[in-house]
Amino acid sequence: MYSIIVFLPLLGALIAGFFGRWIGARGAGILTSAFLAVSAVLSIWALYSVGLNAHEPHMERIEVLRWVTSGALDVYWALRIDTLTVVMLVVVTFVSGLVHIYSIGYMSHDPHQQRFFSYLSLFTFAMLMLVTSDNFLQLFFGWEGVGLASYLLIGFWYKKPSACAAAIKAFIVNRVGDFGFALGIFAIFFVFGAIDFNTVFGTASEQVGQTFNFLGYEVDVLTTICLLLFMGAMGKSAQFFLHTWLPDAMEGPTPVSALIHAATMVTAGVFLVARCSPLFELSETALWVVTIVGATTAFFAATVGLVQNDIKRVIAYSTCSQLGYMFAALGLGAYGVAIFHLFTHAFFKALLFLGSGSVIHAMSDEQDMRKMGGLFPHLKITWAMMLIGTIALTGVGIPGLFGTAGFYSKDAIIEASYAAHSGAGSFAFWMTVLAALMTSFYSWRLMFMTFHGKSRASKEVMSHVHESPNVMLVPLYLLAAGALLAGIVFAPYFIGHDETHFWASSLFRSESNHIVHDMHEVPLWVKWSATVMMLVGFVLAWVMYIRNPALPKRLAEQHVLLYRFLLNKWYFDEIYDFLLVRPAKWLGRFLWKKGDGWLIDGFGPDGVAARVIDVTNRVVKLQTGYVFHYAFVMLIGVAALITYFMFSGIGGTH
Amino acid sequence: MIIASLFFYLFAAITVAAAFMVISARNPVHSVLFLILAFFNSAGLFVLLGAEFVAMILVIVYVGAVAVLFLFVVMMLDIDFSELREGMLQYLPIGVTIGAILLIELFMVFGSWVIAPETAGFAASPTPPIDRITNTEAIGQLLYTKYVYLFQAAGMVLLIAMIGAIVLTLRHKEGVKRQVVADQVARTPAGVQLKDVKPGQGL
Amino acid sequence: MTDWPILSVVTFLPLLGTLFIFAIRGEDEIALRNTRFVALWTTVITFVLSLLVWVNFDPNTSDFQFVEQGDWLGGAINYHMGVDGISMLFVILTTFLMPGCILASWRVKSRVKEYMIAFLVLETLMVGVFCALDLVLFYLFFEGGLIPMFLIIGVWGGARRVYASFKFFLYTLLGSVLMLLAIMAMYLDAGTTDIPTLLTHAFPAGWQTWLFLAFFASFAVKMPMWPVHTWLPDAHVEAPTAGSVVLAAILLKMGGYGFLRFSLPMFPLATDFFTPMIFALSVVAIIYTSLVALMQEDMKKLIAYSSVAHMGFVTLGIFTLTVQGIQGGIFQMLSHGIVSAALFLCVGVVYDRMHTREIAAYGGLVNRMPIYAFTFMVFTLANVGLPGTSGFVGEFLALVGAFKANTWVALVATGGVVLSAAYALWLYRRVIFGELDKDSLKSITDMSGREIAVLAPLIALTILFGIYPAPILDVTAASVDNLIADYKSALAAAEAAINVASH
Amino acid sequence: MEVGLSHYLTVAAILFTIGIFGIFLNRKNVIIILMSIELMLLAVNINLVAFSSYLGDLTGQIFAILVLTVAAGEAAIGLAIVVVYFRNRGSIAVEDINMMKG
Amino acid sequence: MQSPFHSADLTTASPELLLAGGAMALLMFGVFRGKDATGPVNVLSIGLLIAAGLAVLFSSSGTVTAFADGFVVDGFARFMKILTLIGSTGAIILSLHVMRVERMNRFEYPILILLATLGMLMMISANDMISLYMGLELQSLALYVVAALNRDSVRSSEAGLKYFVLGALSSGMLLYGASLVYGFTGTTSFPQIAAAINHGETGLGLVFGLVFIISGLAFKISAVPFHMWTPDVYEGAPTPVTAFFAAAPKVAAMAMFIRVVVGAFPNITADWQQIIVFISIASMVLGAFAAIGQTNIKRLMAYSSIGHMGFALVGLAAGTEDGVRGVIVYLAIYLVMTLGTFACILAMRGRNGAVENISDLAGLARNNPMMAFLLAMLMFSLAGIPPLAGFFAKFYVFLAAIEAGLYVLAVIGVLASVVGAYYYVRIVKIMYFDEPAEEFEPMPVSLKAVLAVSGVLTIAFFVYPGPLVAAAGSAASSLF
Repeated sequence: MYSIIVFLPLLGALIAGFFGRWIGARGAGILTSAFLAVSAVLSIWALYSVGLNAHEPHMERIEVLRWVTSGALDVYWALRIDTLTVVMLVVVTFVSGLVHIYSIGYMSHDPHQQRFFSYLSLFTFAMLMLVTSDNFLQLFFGWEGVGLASYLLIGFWYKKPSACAAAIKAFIVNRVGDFGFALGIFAIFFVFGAIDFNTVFGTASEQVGQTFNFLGYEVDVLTTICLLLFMGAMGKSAQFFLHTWLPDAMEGPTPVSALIHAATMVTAGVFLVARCSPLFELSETALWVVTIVGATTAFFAATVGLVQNDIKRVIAYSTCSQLGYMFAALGLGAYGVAIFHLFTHAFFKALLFLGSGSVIHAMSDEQDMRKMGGLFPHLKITWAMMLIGTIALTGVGIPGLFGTAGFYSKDAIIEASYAAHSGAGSFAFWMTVLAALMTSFYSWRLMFMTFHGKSRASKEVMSHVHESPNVMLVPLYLLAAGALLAGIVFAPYFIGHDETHFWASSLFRSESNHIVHDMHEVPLWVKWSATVMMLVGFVLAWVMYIRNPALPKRLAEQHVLLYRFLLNKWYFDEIYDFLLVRPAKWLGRFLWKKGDGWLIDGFGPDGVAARVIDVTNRVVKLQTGYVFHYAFVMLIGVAALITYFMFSGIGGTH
Repeated sequence: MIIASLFFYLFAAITVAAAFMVISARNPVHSVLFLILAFFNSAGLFVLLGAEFVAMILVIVYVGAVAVLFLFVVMMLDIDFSELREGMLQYLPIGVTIGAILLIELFMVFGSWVIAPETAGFAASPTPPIDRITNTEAIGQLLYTKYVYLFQAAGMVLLIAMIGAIVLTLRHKEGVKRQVVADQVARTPAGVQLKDVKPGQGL
Repeated sequence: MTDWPILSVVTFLPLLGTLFIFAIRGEDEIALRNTRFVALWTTVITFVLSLLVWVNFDPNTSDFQFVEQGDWLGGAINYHMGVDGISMLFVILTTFLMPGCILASWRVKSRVKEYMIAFLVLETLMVGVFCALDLVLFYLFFEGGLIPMFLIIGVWGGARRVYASFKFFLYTLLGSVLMLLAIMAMYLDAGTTDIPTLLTHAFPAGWQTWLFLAFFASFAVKMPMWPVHTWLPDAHVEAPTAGSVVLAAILLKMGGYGFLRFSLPMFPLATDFFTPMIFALSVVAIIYTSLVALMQEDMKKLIAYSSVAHMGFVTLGIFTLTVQGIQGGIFQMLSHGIVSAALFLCVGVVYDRMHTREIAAYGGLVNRMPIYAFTFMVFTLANVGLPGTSGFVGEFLALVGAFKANTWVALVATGGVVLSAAYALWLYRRVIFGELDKDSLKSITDMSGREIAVLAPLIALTILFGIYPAPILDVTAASVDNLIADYKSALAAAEAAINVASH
Repeated sequence: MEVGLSHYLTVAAILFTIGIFGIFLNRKNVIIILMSIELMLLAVNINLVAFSSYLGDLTGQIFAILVLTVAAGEAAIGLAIVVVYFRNRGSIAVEDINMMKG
Repeated sequence: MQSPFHSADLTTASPELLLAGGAMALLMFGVFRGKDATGPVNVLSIGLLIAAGLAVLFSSSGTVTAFADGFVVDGFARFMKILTLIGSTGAIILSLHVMRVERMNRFEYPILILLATLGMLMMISANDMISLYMGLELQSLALYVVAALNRDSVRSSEAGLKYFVLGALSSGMLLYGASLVYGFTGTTSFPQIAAAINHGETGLGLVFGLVFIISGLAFKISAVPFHMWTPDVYEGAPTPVTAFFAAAPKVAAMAMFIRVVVGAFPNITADWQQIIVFISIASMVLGAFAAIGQTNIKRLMAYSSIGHMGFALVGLAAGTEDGVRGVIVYLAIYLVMTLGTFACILAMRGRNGAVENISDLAGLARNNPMMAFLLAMLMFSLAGIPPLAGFFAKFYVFLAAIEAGLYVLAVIGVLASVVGAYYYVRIVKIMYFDEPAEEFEPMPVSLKAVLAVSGVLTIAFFVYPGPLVAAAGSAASSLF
């Protein structure tokens, strides 16, 4: 059954890819969506049987094929099924299935739909391989596989140079993360002699306090490994320093953004850390780093999100920020909380993306919010869906009673960070609280700029504005349902009283880790803080974009430096371009022209050849054609030999 | 012994001086004549060494044949000696230096010439006592027995010299009438026709 | 096991093909067609026969198999053929790629007969290199390959073919003559040039350094390792497509093979001594040539530089002297054999149409050539080392080995992976993606059936070995284990000797 | 002073050296070169006869005779070549003999 | 009193006698038949050379001496004589066509070759300084003449003149050296010289003698620095004569070289080894470098032969039996390659007669693929690329050098061979890569035959190299 879940999308991808010409665009869409639907249904059943309704801890391993066998290294293609896996299965297949369906409508005018569906399904397969992997290598396979699919989908509109550039950027920045991930795997094999989860996690505790030589330093084994792995997670989940690819990735079709850059792929980093909780849990340093990075990202991305004008980029930075929340939670040891946020976030963020896709679709592919406004009368359903997404994201709810999905998961993170009572925890707390304020602000700002106020679009565009077809709306409904209800339904299992039973052995917490317990015990003001922030954000947005639309501009003019700083995303792209890209290009050209051309060839083959010719010319000049010179040379030869023997003595046998 | 020594120095000095003149004379005819002088004096040295036969042969072969040949060619190649430029002597210093080095090294060796101690037992053709058999006779006895192979080889060398000289220099000029013995012998009266040639007209 | 001399047959069968081609008279179209088909069938039959070697190969032993022996030069220099786990797959790789090369050359117009003869002779020499179990015989094949390759580059090459062919020829010759001297020295020390015997012969420690260096000179040039790599881009750029394929896929592998067959087992002490140097060179090669590749404007040159970088992983893996490293090295060589061959074939596809290799002359090919775009994508990704393609397994294993040996080396080498993604994808983007706005490209046609037939098996293998590398790893396992065991014991013995001497 | 073997050898050495000098210092006339060669051979002959005499072995004299013979033949060939050359070139100046070089 | 020669001596020397008698008979024949004698004389000369070859093979066995030890026939002599005879035969065959079309077909040419060959055989069999000198002069005089054979050409006569002057100088040196050795040891016979040196001291005079002798010998094999005549003579002499020069005399001179140093001076090996190492290195390096600058193919072959002699000397420098074996193998292969190469050079005839520039070969691969192919193989072989025969030649000499511990020599040697490979490969490049130039006239059958045999031997040598190596081995062993 699990094999079907995983491989059905692959089959769909292959069929749509290779036989797309025969089954047609419509056929490809329907076929892949159907396959995904099957997978999704099976996944939900799996979640039920493994997580919700399991009587005892469930851990299953399904071997598929032998993979790399070399000496002690023995790796199989295998599926590892436990609660963490099935949660991810549900997220992936559910969102993916809906995105597939949505795309049938969204992409209906595109000439390359088969290819699109093939990529989507391929992505889903890779993501499923990632979440079901039984060892680090397969994880890495899925990891790079989703990277590939992301690359392909971002660059789907290959005629757009910006899309191609964004695709490459995404791949390469991810590679930088993977660089660390790969080193982490090497280190794991070096230390543990194996890279399958059972062995590694089973013997991890033996390595506590052990050191090994890394880059000439004696370092703590587990900390090193965790940090290296975390580097991979940072890349994939667009954390601070390695986040730059994510906003650019919005060049891809919007369903892709929903699926990959909001709901699934970018959360792979979170999954990785959660999966490796048996390792991270043993290294305080690593956890500390995770928290700091996560909290910083949450804050940083939110600041940038405040001023973006591209509708998708706003959501993208929001995603980035929310991922920071998840990492913050992971770093605090609240793995279940992080996964819960991942779970809920998948619904509302996908909803937001698909909703914005609906807007873009209606606006004839316009993404700039400054050219929108006043769409509410034309797109009422979309507006409703977006509204649900927004309240879910901002975490509308009343503490202790009920709320949207985001309310449960995000507030849990804020509470957990307070409950941690550590330096990193407080940092995370303040960062996340401030981020919550900003999240609320930019979310509402998006709503207001898009749907309310006066329309700033051209007449031409406005005349075409229309509500999306049902095939696009139905997925929105389903996601909206998830965004509203996922929190209240699943909170008990993920973070509530059934939590231990639910996660069973799939997440590991050391004896001293009581964070999930502690976070329910935080002071009331903490519980309210997020909600207050949410409200403040809403009010600010309302004032600036409904009440007094001229205010933002004035503010921006007053704080031009700050505004520029934020608008240009803290100048990360420029700095990277200056520090890495240009030097690399310069160095490449330098090594090519000077290194290879001047130094190696000049002093190597070409130089030697030139010297040989020089020598030749001299030697040839010796052959003057004059007999007396020839005789002279002979004489010199004899004289030299005789003189040699005269002075060297004779080496004969004595 | 004094006389022998004196003669040695006389012959040696003239030989060396003549040799030097051979290469330094401006006129090649003079060179040839100096060459002859050198040969004569070295023949004298040979006599001093008790090798009369070689001395005689040297005079006969060189003076009688080779030197004459040289003279002949020098004369035949009608060279305007005044046109021959003075030698380019820019290499002279280094040439002389190297030559001198060579010479000095040779002197150093000859000054203390050693002969391998075992030689005595090896002498392949010991010189017979002069009172029993003359030098010429002794050489003859060796040359035609033990060294007959070399003697014959020398003959071959001379044959090649002949062939070579002829091949290189003999020219069959077109239009030169030659005696063809076979044709003459084969001629029959039938084929002969007498023509009355009028004086001054030709054929 | 078979009782007929299968290796000799596989080795020399292509020569038989050349005789047939010699026998074809005339220059008309039919004669040319016949020539092509003779060449194709010869290579196909050779390939099929070579598969028998694989089928009958016993992977559980590290001994040489299919051994043949006969008198040759006298003394202890004999005709001795055989394969073990290390060499066998290279034989298959060679015979596998040759039909593709012939097919890829189908449209060669000038001097077809000579062309095919050159390739068939080259095949014999290449297979011979991997089968030879006598050093002199090995050298014969190793060096002999220069002749046909020189002609292939020079006669059928591009504009700067003369420079490239001479550079190739003299560079590699210079490397190998030193090896020849080393071979002689080994002969004098061991009294034989029989490889299996030499594998167990302990050369004096003082000699090993020099012998190692001499062999290194040859193999490093052949690999090619930085900084003696500069012949490769030139040779690749100028060579005709099939020539580049052979060069990249097989000739380069001779260097790595040589390290495995000779340097490691025969000179363990020197290997131990020189490993840091090789690591340094490999790492420099990976980073340096990747950076250089980034800036290339010529498609083939870019791939050539990337080959150098990939070979850096091979040397790195081999000299880690770990099971993973060596197996990774071997795997990487085989994989690179397939992938780089395919990349050059891909370049050849467009070159045949446009007669330029300049990257700037292309762009937006996907619009008219979807199949081509897909094919190129697969190999680009394999070149990048994406998991699931064969390129990944080798690289991964080599790096795993490297990490064991030296973390710095592993760190820097892994950094190369990032760069490889950069240059490969950028190439792909510039050639395939974008608008098709160049007039010259407007009428370009997608891959023909023949081209698909050449590349399809390569795609299949790239992916097959990516997800199921066992056929390769299993075959090499026994031999590699044995190699490492011998190496370790040789080192231990030497150490013991030193200890004894010092007491 | 007693005249010994070394005196003869010295004379021979001087002659030999003069012969060599004649070959490479002469720029004027090829025939002089041929004569220089004769001088060298003469030096050899003096050596041989002197050794022969001092060793009491006739072989040296036989050798000298053969050298003489060969020298005669050599002179003949040499002069023939000079004549041929002169016919072609109209000169026998040593400096002119350099059509081929490099 | 010495006993006169035995009649058995005549049998021992039967090849030489056959050649001498035959040459004189043909001379008579030619003189009486006049111009139209050339054809028959050519054919008969070839027959005579073959007969002499058979005589070499069957008239004696083991090591035999004759003429009061002045003449020796052993395995080494027989092998080298066969090689020399092959070289001479090949040279005559190569000359057939060209001499006819160049109107130089004089019957004296084959006769002079016969006499030169006679001299070579005598050199090879010489066991005494005097017989060595006589053989040498016999050969040299004939060579001087044939070099100038095209007497209407300035170049040819210049070649003859240069060859003569320098050759005479070199034989003067050789003689001077011989006289010194005679003076030191009191004998001219090689075995006795060896014996005389055996127990005693090595005087400086002896070493000087050795230097002079080796200088004279080195001239004959055109080893640096006694090589200066070679390019000019090769270029100036008529091409068939050049072919002859490059083949047989080199073999014979090398044989003589070997016999002198190994036969007469085995006890001062260390001394002559140093000299040979020096001239060997100098020859290899100069041959490699100077050839690169050439445009005339004959001149190129001259430098090539200088280089090759340097390589052959590497084997001799080892001073061991294996080294000599290496030299022998080298010479055999060199001979075959040279004949084949000159067959191609002689075939370079356009509409306006013979051409000699390397660039005239341009595009030969299109005009005459077979010739181009074989010439290319010969060039690769000369460069020493396996699996061609030239590789094995180098292999054995370097093997010996390494065995003798001459590492530096070996390394310089292989490096020189790489430099040298450049100019050989350049010829291939011109034939294969360049645009076709003027087409050559069709190759005459005689040249085709020589080229075919040479080409096949060169290419297929690796298949069955055993016999030659074994024969060379036994030849070498007869010297030690």
